[in-house]
Amino acid sequence: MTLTILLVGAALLLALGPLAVALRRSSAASRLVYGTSMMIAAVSLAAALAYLIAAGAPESIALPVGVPWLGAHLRIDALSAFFLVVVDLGAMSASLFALGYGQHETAPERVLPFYPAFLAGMTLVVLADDAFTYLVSWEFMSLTSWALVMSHHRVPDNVRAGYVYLVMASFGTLTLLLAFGLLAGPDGHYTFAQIRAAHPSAALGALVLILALVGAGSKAGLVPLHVWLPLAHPAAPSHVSGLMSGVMTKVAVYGFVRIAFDLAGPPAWWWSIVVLAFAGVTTVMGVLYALMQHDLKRLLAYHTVENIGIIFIGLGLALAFKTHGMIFAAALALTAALLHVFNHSLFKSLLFFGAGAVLTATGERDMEHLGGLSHRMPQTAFVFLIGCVAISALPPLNGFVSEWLTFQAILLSPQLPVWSLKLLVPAVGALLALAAALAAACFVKAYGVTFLGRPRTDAAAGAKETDSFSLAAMYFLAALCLLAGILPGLFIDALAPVSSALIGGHMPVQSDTPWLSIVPIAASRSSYDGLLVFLFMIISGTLAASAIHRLASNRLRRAPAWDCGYPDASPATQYTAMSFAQPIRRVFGTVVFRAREHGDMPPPGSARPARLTVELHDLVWETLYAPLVAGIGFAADHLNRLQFLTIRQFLSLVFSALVILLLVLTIWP
Amino acid sequence: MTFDGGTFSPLAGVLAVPAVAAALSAVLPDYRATARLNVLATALTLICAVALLFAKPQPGSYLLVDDLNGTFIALTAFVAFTTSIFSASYIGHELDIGRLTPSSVRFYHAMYQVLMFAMNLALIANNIGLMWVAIELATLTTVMMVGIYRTHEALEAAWKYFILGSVGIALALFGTILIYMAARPVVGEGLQAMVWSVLVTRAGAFDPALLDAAFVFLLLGYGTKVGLAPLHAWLPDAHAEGPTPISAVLSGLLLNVALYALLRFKMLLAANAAALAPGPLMMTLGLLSLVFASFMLYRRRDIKRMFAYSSIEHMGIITFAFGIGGPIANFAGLLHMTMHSLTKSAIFFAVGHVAQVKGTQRIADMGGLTETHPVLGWGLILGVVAIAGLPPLGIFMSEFLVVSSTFAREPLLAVVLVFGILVGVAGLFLRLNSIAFGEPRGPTAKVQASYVPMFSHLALVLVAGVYMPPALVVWFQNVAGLLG
Amino acid sequence: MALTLDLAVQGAQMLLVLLLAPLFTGFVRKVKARLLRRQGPPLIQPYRDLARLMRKDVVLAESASWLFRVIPYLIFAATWVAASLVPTFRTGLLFSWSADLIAIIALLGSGRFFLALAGLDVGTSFGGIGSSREVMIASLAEPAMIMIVFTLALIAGSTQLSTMAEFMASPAVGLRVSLGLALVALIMVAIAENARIPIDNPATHLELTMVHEAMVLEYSGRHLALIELSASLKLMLYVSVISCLFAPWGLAPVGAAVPALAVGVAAYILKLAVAGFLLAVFETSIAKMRVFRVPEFLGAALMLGLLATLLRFVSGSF
Amino acid sequence: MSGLDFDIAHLLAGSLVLVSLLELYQDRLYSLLNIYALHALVLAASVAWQAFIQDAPHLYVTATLALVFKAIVIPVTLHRIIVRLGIHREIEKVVGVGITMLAGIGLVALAMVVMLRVTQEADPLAREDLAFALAVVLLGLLMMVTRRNAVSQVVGFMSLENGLVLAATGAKGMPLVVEISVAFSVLIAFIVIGIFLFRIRERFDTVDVQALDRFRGERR
Repeated sequence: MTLTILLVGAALLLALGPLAVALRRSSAASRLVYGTSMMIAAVSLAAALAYLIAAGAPESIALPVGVPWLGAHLRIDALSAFFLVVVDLGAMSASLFALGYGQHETAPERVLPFYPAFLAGMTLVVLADDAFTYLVSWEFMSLTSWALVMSHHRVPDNVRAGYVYLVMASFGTLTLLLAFGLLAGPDGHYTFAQIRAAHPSAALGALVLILALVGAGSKAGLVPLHVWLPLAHPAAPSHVSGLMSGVMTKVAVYGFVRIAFDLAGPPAWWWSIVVLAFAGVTTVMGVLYALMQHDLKRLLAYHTVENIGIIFIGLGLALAFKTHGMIFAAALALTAALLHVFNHSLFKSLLFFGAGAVLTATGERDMEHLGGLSHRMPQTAFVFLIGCVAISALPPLNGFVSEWLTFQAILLSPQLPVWSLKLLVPAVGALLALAAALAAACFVKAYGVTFLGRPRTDAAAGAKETDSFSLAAMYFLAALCLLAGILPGLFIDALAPVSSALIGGHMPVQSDTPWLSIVPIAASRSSYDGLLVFLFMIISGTLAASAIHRLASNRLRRAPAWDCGYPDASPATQYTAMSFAQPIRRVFGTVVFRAREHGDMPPPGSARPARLTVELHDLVWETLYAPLVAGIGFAADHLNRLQFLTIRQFLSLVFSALVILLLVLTIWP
Repeated sequence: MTFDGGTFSPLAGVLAVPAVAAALSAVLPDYRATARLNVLATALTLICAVALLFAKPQPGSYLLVDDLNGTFIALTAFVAFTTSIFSASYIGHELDIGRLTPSSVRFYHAMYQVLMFAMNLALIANNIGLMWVAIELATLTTVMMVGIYRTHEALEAAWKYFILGSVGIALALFGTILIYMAARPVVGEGLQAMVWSVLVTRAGAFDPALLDAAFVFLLLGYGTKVGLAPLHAWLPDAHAEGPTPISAVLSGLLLNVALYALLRFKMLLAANAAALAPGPLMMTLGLLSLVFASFMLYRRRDIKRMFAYSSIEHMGIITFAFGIGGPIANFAGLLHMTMHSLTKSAIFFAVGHVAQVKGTQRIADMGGLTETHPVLGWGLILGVVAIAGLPPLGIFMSEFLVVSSTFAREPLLAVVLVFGILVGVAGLFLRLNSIAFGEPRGPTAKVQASYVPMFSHLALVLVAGVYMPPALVVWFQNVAGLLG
Repeated sequence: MALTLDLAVQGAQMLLVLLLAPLFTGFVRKVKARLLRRQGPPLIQPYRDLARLMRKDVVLAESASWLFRVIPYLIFAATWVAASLVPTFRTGLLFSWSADLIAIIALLGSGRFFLALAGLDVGTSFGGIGSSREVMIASLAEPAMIMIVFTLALIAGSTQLSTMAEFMASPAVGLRVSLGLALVALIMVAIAENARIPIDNPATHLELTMVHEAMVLEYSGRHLALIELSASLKLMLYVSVISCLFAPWGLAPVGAAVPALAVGVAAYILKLAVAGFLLAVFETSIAKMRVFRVPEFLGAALMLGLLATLLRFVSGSF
Repeated sequence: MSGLDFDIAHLLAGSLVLVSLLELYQDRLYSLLNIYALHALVLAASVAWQAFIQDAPHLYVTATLALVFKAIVIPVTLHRIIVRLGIHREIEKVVGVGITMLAGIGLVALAMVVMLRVTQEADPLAREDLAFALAVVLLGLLMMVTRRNAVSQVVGFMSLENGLVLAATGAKGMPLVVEISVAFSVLIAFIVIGIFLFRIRERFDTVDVQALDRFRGERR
C-alpha cells in the first residue's frame, strides 16, 4: 500500500518533467510544478511516516522493466522509510520555498523540467531493491541534479562545477557498480534478496566495503572525495542547493548504510577503523574549509562535508559495536547517526533557503559585500539564526541532541576489545569536539558578517524582506528544528525499527521516561531533557527581563556607537569574514592550508593603500587531483601524436601488430 | 549470383532492392529525385528485412539467415532508412550551398545503395568468401563517398582509408584462405569448405594451428574495418571528412558489419576445443582501443572526429564484451552494438545539423547551443548522455552488465575497463560543455531539416534502457547462447 | 514532602549561586588588591555596580539590531540555568538529570555564541576583534573541556554531575594519573573560559589586549549589568564544578536532612573562599600572555585532556 | 601426387620468396619495376603449375591474368607514370638495405615457424605453399612500410597480393579463386591508374605519399 503510494508519487513526478518542458514558456509553469511536487511530497511523506511509526512489515514489488530477465525490484522497509521521510520532508519544504523563490528564477525552463525528476530519482534510489534499479536511480539522480547545476550555465564557474560534479558522480557510480558486481557474482544475482542470501566471503566483503565507502562517500562528500561538492551545491538554484546538501548527500549515506549494514554480510573488525578514520578527517577538514570561505553558499556546502563526517563517525561506531556484539551500543551509535541525518537535512535546507533569500534580496553570495541584513530582513534573519544555532550543536536545538548521542556512544567504546579502536576512538572524539567548537565559530562568522553589523554595500543596504512562501518554508523548518531539539525522544523512538532491523536491537523506549527526557543507557549514567532546558531558559530569561523592567529602568537611548571613542567609522572598518577567521587561520590554517599572509604597508607619506593578501592552498586538490588531471593531460598530449602519423607509419603499426600476433602464435602453448 | 529457391523472397529483396535502386539513381535524369528514390529504396529494404525476421529461409550454400544476422539486418535496414531521411535534407542543404554538384549527388545516392547492398550481402552471406567480397565492396564504396567533397582533406582521408583498407582486405583474405585450408581435409574440397553453417558444425575436427593463424589474420583484417586500435587510423578522418550521413552509416553500421564477421569466425574457433581461445586477443584489442580512444577525446577540435573516436571507444567495449564471453557479457555486447548504432547515428544527425547551422565543424566556434538552438542542443546532450553510458538510456544497461559480470571474473580487467570508460566520459563532457553551454557563439539561424530521425533513435534508446520487449530479449539470449 | 524539600533545595541552589556570584568576584578582586598592597574595593562593590547599572538608561548604538537587546537575557538565562544544575552543596538536585555535564558545557557554549554575535552586531572594529579572538579561544577550550569530561565520565562511568560527584566522594576512586591530568587541564580551561589572566584581563580596557571586554564594549545599563552578572555566574560555575568533582567533601547526599545541608553550604562557601584565594594568587603572580600564545596554552590543555582520555581508554587502571 | 610435381611447385614458390627479397634489395624504381615483373612472372608460372597438377583449368585464367596484367601492363604503366610525373628515380628508404634484408629474412623465418606448427595431417605441399605465401605477404608489407615513394609502396602491395594469389591457388579446390584474383587486379588497377591518383595528380604534382600526409586532419 505504502509502496504503491510512493511509486505513484514518483511516477507523477517523472511525468511532471515533460509537462514542464511542454509549458516552460508560460508563467504558471513554476507554480504548477512546485505546487504539484509539494503535494506529492507531502502525501509520500505522510505515507512513509505512517509506515515508519507503525513499524510496518517490508513490502516489495517487481516491475517488468529494467534488466529484462530481472525486472525492477522495489521494496520499502524501516530504513528506506526513514530516508524517505528525510527525502520527502526536504522535497516538500524545498518546493514550498521554491513557490516563492522560483518566481525570481532567470531561466525557469532550465530548472523546472529537471526538478521533479530529481525528486523522483532520490525517491527511487531509496526504494530500489536490486543493483540495476539502484544504480539507474542513483545515476539518474546525479544526472538531473547535474542539469540543475548547469541551469545558470553562462557563469564559467558553474560550467566547471557541473563538469567536476558529473565526472565525480560517474566515478562514484562506477565504483558502486564494481561493488555490486562483486556482490552479484559472475552469474548476475542482482536482486538484494539474492545478495543477502549469498553471504559473501570476508575478503570479498572487505573489498565491497571499501568500494561502497568510496562510491557512496564520493557522493556524500567524504574528504578527499568532496571536491565537487562545494563547487556544485552553490552553483545550483538555492532550493536545489538545499536539496543537494540536505537530502541528496543523505541518500548517499543511505547507500552506504544499505550496503555496509545490510548487504555486505557480517562486518570485519577493521571496517569501523577505515570508516572512522575517513569520518574524523572529514569532520575537521570540512569545518576548516568552511571557515576559510567568504561565499555564503560555499561555506554552507563545506559544512555539509563536516556534518557528513559526523554522521559517518556514528556509523563507524555502530559498525564497531556491531562487530563485537554490543547491540545496544551499536543501536545508540546508529540512532545518533540517523538522527543527525534527519537533523542536518532540516537545518541545512533551512540555511540554504536563507542564503537563497539573501541572494534574491541582494544578488550577493559574497559575505564581504553583505552585512546589516537583520535590519532589512528581520524574519529571514531570525530563522537563519535558528538554523545557525542548530547546526552549531547548541542546546536546546536539535543539532545538539544528535552530537550529544554521538558523544555518549563514544563514551561506551572503551569496552571495545580492539586496541587500534581504543586509540582511534578518543582521537575521533577529540576531532568531533574540535569540529563542534569550530562550527560554532564559523556560524558566528557567517551570521555576524551577513546579518549583523552595518551594510557593506548598497546592495545590502537596499535589501528587502523575502516573500511569504519562502518565509513559510523557513519557519516550518525552524519549527521542526526546535521540535526535534526539545522532544528528541519521539524521534529516537521512531528510529527504533530501523536499528532493530539493521543491528538486531534498539535504544530503550524514550517516550515514557518522565519529563520526556532522553536516557540512552541509564538515568544514573547520562540523560538530557531538551524540553526542561528550553523551559528553564525561557522562564529565567523572562523572569530576569520582567524583574529588571519592573524594578529597575527600562528606558533606552539611541546614540552613535561608542567604539572606544573613535569617531563614527565607515562600514569598511568592520570585521570582514576573512579578518574574523584570521586568528583561527593562524592557528590551524598554516598547517592545513599552508596559509600565508603577505602584508604590503606603504611607507609613511605615501597615499597608496596598505593591503593584506592571504594565500591559501587546497592541499587535497593540489596533492590528489591536480596530478591526476596533469597526468591525463600528459597522456592525452602524447597519445594525440598518433593522430598525426603518415600513412606509412600507420601501416607500420598494422604491420607490427601482425608480427607481434604471429610471434604470440609461435610461443602459444 | 543465384539465390537458393529462386522465386522472389524477402531474402532476395534485401539484396535486389538496393541493387536496382543503385542502378536507377545512376541513370535517373532528375538528380533531386534520387534522394526520394533513396528513401523509398531503404524503406522497401526495411520492409523486406522485417519480413525476413518472420520468414527465415533455409540456409543455402551462399546465403544464411539466423538469429544472429537477422537482428543485424533489421538494425541495418532501420538505421539506413532513418539516415536516408536525414541525408535527403542534409544533401539538399549541401547542394544549396554548392558543396556538392548534381552529378556527385547522383553518384552519392548510387553509392549509398551499393553500400546497403554490400552490407546486407555481408550480413546474410553464408559463404566466408562471399562475406569477404561483400565487406570489401562496402569498404570501397565508403572510400568513394568519403572522397566525395573532392577537397584536399577529403581526398587525403579517402586515400588513407583506401590504402589501409586494402591492406586489411589482403589480410582478411589470407585468413579466409587459411580457414579454407583448415576445413578442406575435414569437409572436403570445393564450395562446402567455405560454407559457414557447414564449417561451424565440423570445426571441432579442424587443424587448430591453422585456425589460430587464420584468426590472427581475420582479426587484423576485419579489425581494421572495426576500427580497433592500432588499426583505427582511417576511421577518424573518414568520419570527419565524409558527408555526415556517411559518418552516421560508417559508425552505426559498417563497423557493426565488420564486427559481425569477426563474431562468425570467433564462433568457429569457439567450436574447436584445441584452438586458442579468441577471447584474450579480443579483450586485449578491445581494452586497448577503449583506453586509447578515451584519451584521444581530449585534444579534439573537430566535433565529427571526436565522435569518431568515441565510436572506436565503444567498438573497444563491444569487442571486450564478446571477448570475455558468457551469456551476460554476450548479451551486453549485442545490446551495446544495437544501442551504439542507434545512438551514434543519432549523434551524427545532431552533429550534421550543428555543423550546417554553425557552418563549421570546429568545436571552438560553437557554444551555448542550448541557448541558440534549444531543441538541437538538448538533443545533442541527450545523445552524449546516452553514449557516455548514463542512465536511463540503453547503453547504461549494457555497460552495467559488462562491468558487473566482468568484475566477478576478471577484476583487474574490469578496473581497466572502468578506468577507460571514466576517462571517456570525462573527455566527452569536457567538449560537450563548451559546445552546449556557456556564452552562445556562431550563427543562430534556424534548422530547416527535421529532427524526426534523431529523436526517433533517441526515443528507441531511451525505451530500450527502461523496458526491452521480451521477444527481443529472447532473441538476444539465443544469440548470446550461440556466441558461447 | 520529599518533593517539596527537593524543590526547596533546587530553588535554594539557584538563588545561592545567583547571590554568591558577585560576592565571589568581589572577593577575588579584594584579595588581589590586598596582594598588591592596595586597599581594594569593598566586598559588596560588585552588587553596587550591578544595582547602579540596572538603574541607568541603556545607551544603544544606532546600528544595533533587535538581537543586540535580546542577547543579554539569553546569555544570562543560559548561564544561570547551567549554574543552577551544578551541585554546590548537595548532590542529586531535582533537575540535575535534565542536563549532564556535556549539556552544561554546551549551554555555556550557547552563551558564548550569542556574546560573540553581540560583538559583531554594532559593526565596530573592536567588537570584531573581541568576537574573533573569543571564538578562536573557544575553539580550543571547548574540545579540551570535552576531553576532560570524557576522562571524568570514564572514571565515574557517567556524565551526570551528581553521579560523578558521588563517585568522586566515594572511596572507590583513588589517586589516578588521568585525574591529575584532567584537573590541570580543567583549571587551564576554566582560566581561559572566564577571561582571567593570563588569557585575558577582566580589569583592562587596553584595546589591543582585550577579548571579553571588547565584545561587551557597546553594552551599557541593565544589559551590561546582566552580562557582568552572567560572567561572574560563569566563574562561579567553573569553581563549583571543580570543587564538586575534585573536592566533593561535605556535599550533602540525596535526601539529607537540613543540618547536613547546612554543613554542605558551609563547606561550599569554604571551598569558594579557598578557590578565590588561589585564583587571586595565581593571577597576581603571572603576567598576561600575547593573544597568539593563547593557542599554545589551550593546545596544551587539549593535549592533556586527550592524553588522559587515551589513558582511560587504554586501561581502566590509570 | 608425385615427388616431381611437389618439387617444382616448391621450387616456384620458393623462388617467389627469393624474388620478394630481391625487391627489398632494389634502390632504383626502374629496376624495382623489372624485378616486380619477374615476381609476377614467377607467380604466373607457379599458378599455371598448380593448375596443371590440380588439373583445375580455371586457374589458367588467373595465371594468364598474372602474366598479362601484372607482368606486363602494370610495370609498363608505372614506367609511364614515373616518366610523366617526373618522379625521381631514387627509392627513398626509411631504414638501410642491410637492416631491411635482415628483417626480411627474419620474417621468412617467422612465416616458416608459424606455418610449420601446422600438424602433419595437412598435406605437405599445401603447408610449404602457405609458408612461402605468408613469407611473400610479410615481405610485401615490409616493403610498404620501409619505402617512402608511393610507387614502391604500390609495388610492395602488389607483391603482397601475389603472395595471396599464391596461397589461394595453393589451396587445392578453393572456389572463387579466379574471382578473387580478378577482384584484386581491379583493386590494383584502382590504386595504380585509379581515380585517386588522378585527383591527387590534379592537386599535387607528386604522388609521394608524404606530400599527402602533410595534411594530418587536425591542421585547420
